[in-house]
Amino acid sequence: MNVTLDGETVVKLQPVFGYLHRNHEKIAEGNSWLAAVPYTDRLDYICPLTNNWAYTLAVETLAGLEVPERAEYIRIITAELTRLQNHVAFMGFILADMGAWGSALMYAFREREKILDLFEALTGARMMCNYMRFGGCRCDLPSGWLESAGQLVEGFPAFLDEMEALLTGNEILLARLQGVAPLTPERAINGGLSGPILRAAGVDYDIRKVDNYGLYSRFKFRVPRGRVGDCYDRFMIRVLEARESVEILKQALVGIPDGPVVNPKAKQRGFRPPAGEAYGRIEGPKGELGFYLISDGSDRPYRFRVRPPSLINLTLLEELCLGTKIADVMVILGSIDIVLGEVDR
Amino acid sequence: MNFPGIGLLKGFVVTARNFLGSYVEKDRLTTRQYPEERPKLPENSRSFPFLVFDGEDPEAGMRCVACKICEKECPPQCIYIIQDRDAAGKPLKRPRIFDIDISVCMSCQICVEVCPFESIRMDTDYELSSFDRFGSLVLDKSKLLKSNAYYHGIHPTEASETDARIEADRKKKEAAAAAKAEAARKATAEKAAKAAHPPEETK
Amino acid sequence: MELLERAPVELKNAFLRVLGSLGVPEGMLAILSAVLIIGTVIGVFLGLFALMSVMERKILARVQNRYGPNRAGPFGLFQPVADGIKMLTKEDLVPRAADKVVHFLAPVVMMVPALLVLAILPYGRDMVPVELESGILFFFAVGAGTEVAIFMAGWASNNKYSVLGAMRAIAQMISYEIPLVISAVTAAMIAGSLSPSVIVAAQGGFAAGFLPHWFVTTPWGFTAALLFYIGALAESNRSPFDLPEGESELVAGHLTEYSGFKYATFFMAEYIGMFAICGMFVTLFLGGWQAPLPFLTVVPSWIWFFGKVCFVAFTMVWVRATLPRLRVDHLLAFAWKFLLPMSFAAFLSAACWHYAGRGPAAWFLSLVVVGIPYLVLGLSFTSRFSVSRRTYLFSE
Amino acid sequence: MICESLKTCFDDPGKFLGEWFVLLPALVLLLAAAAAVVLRNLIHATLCLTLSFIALGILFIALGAEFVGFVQLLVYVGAVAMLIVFAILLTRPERLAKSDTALSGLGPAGGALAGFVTLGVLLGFLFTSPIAKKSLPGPASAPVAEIGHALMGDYKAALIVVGVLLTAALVGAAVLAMEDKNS
Repeated sequence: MNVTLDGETVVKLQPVFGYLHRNHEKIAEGNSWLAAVPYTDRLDYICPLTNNWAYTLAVETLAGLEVPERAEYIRIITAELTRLQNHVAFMGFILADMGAWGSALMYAFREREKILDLFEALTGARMMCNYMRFGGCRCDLPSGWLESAGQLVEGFPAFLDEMEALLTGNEILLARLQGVAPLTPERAINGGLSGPILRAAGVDYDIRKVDNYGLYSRFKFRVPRGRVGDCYDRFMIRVLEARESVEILKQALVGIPDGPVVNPKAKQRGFRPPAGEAYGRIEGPKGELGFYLISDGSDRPYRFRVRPPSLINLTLLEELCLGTKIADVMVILGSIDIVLGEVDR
Repeated sequence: MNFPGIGLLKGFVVTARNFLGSYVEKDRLTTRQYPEERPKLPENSRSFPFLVFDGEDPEAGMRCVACKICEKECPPQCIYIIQDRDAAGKPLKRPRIFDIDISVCMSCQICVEVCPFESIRMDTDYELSSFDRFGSLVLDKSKLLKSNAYYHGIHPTEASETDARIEADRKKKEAAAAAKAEAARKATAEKAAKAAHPPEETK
Repeated sequence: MELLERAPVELKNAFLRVLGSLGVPEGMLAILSAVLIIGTVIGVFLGLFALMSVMERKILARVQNRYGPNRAGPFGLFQPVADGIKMLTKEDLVPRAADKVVHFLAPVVMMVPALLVLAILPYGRDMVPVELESGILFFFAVGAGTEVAIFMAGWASNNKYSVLGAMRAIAQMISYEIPLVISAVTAAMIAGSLSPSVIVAAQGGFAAGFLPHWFVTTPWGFTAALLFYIGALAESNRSPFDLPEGESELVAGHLTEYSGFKYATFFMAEYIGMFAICGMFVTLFLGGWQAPLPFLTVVPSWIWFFGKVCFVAFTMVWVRATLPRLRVDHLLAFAWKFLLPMSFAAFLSAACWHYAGRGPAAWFLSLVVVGIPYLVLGLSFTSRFSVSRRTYLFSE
Repeated sequence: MICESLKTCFDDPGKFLGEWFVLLPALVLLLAAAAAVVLRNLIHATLCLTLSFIALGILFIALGAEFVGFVQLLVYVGAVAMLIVFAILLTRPERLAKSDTALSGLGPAGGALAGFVTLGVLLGFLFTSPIAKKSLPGPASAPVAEIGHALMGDYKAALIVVGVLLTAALVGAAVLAMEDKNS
């Protein structure tokens, strides 16, 4: 980004992006519906499974496929695990931006590795999972997966306590984060923000509660909301959301039923949804991730549009950074938590 | 009790515990000394595709019939198949050339899903780096073909399921063939019987 | 063990006697002994620098649950050799528009105070390279040279990042020098003289059998030690105060345009400066070469000195592994609004402790005199952002 | 003469160094001060000025006044030099390369004249007045404690007056800086 400074304070800031533009949407319009699924992994490469889910959800609303219960449970478990590892990675990144030489980052990544091992055991790849299919998931849980996931979820609050002990009370961190770039609820809504940043500003809007997609209505969990909306609130909201995800995972891992993993009637290869359009959206770890699909009945999507939360949250960066110091620009960008794969597509 | 400096002290306690812990509890130390200790990959893990052949001889036991479905379905289009023709030019159910450019392949495993003949599977070998950018990164048929035994080695459960499915298909085909043969035999028997009777009716 | 205690000094005298017998004139012997002392001191500290550059990465790694360099040599101990070779073979770039002379001089001027300062530290019972009557003042007088060097480095590279980094570094060093000097003067006041060996002697002896008389055991001593430690961190541009090389913001601060051996010299100067200020911290507050327990005095004194210096260096790495970086205005506000008044409080409480007879009663009096300002200042400083005030609403 | 003084260097280095050592910093002082005046680049001039401060400090130490030498180093090199540098950086960073005070014309001639006049007066005083006749007192190594007692004893008033003066100056500077900000 081009930052114009007056001494230490920021006068003008203009993010420059587009360097990671891979023409994702045009490629998806050139390939079959199934071929687009592995590309969604590469959108927000920190949370591949939620990207898959958003795309398959959109296709299912387009074609009117219903998903068996076991598949819904697996989707919720994998999505909440993705949210956990994304928020944990966020805690590590924001500390690294502030110059903590990576100790918090390494603790975060030690836990994230355990979650990625679970993904590798289930889908075959740590990050490029390509696991969700139209009407369910590609393959069933391998034996022993549920037990190891249960162990991980059991040990996670202890890890979160360790991270909070290291970070939340830390006077330097308080000085660096509190009061930096506060955001009013109106400004957040007008800016089209979504996800933890919106909730940090005090707006109670979580798509899992609003749309009740998947079987989220079946699980009891709370949605944290901040009051001031500054960097510290954005940081704390993610910590509290990680704790809520652990609650959901505990309920889901216990309640998972048996049954088919994919809707038998759904055709994956040569899949031709009826002509029409659909917009499927989910509460991704970074915000509202939506797919707007138009199908003309052929085996290729006519129009494939992604609504990336990172790009839209990034538009507010300049306004947040005006008048702050250089060191704050790093922290503010870190607190918005963007992934360039999603910004540039 | 936010005594000034308590937060910092708590932070120091955490780092101290991790520092001493890394000498005591082994599970805290997550790094593996790679060349000496190889990571034990979970069974489902995948790297790049390979072709499976039954029996001993790779060419003969090859399952692939060059139907080119995987070539069409592959998102980055990195598979290249040319069907084999016998001397008279009649297409055979075998690929003469089957190349996969693993520098393009993103190991997304869609080819495995769409292959109706269970002939392409995902390998787990990840040490494929080479000095030559073009030649050795395009795996031709000879490099891709691996025995079913190897496949059982790397993905035991998936391999046994595939064999079970193939067994079931073969049995179904045999039953169908037997039924067809039996029906054909009954038809010829009736024709023969009809051939024996008609001489009386025409007298 | 007495032999081991006197080993370094005896070795030198024996060597000189041998040379004397070979007919070397008396005057030359004196110069030679000075050269010998200088050689050993610099050799020891360069060895410590090499060891520290590896140990820092290994300790940081262990804090972060990984191994740290263990490929070059056993346990990675040849890593400094590898780093040295890399630094030497790297091309030494000088920007075209840079101020060639000043660009070349900066590392030299940076190195000079770092080495000069080693002269006055008391390494052993009577092993002080230069017995100066106002050693502490010499330490800070020469230490001021690093600011000039940092400015020269920042200015000569003719690059806006390095000028910004240099300005930040100088502002930081100047504002942290005052609490540093006042906390050092507190210890000197109690010991009654500015010479380091007298200060270490004042910390000898044991109260009630096993409690050493170190200044750090007294409340004012502990606060002065803490302030000196924070000042030391800021002086050597380390961890929470490593603003000048804030990687995420300014590329490498005043070191941006340096590469090859000049960068290695800066790196060396920083580490030797860190060891020197650790040595001063040990001399002033941890009782220099005094043994912690009566029966441990059998262990030679210089082992105690270097043991403590390594421990203090370890804590500096520990701090570096834990704390995020401070922002510039927090850094300066912290120095002027918190450290300065606290150092006056420590100074006052030392005086109270002295005039109240240095007994246990005095101990509590000085605790009160130092504790109250700490609580008042601390709470006012952190009252702006207290964790408990931040409540979060939860909706079902 | 040279070989004779070299001989003393081997016999009694202390005395030898004592004699020559005093001249070395004085020489460096003069050269650095001259360079500070002559150089066109402001930053180079400031650095030479700092060098002359250091040389003055060493001169004090060489003459045995350790305390004053160290204080000189600490105050001038540590603070005053930095003050000058900051002043230059903050006021005119852009036209820095060439200082616009041209040295041609009457400038150098006037300067040299003034220099020689003061030199003449000093030398005249040195050779004529009775005070200078006395032999140069040996290096008075006043221990720091004595200086401390003197400062706190006889010169208490002076110390406090200087303190007040400095704080007044500091407050004035702060007020000036403050006003500058909100205008």
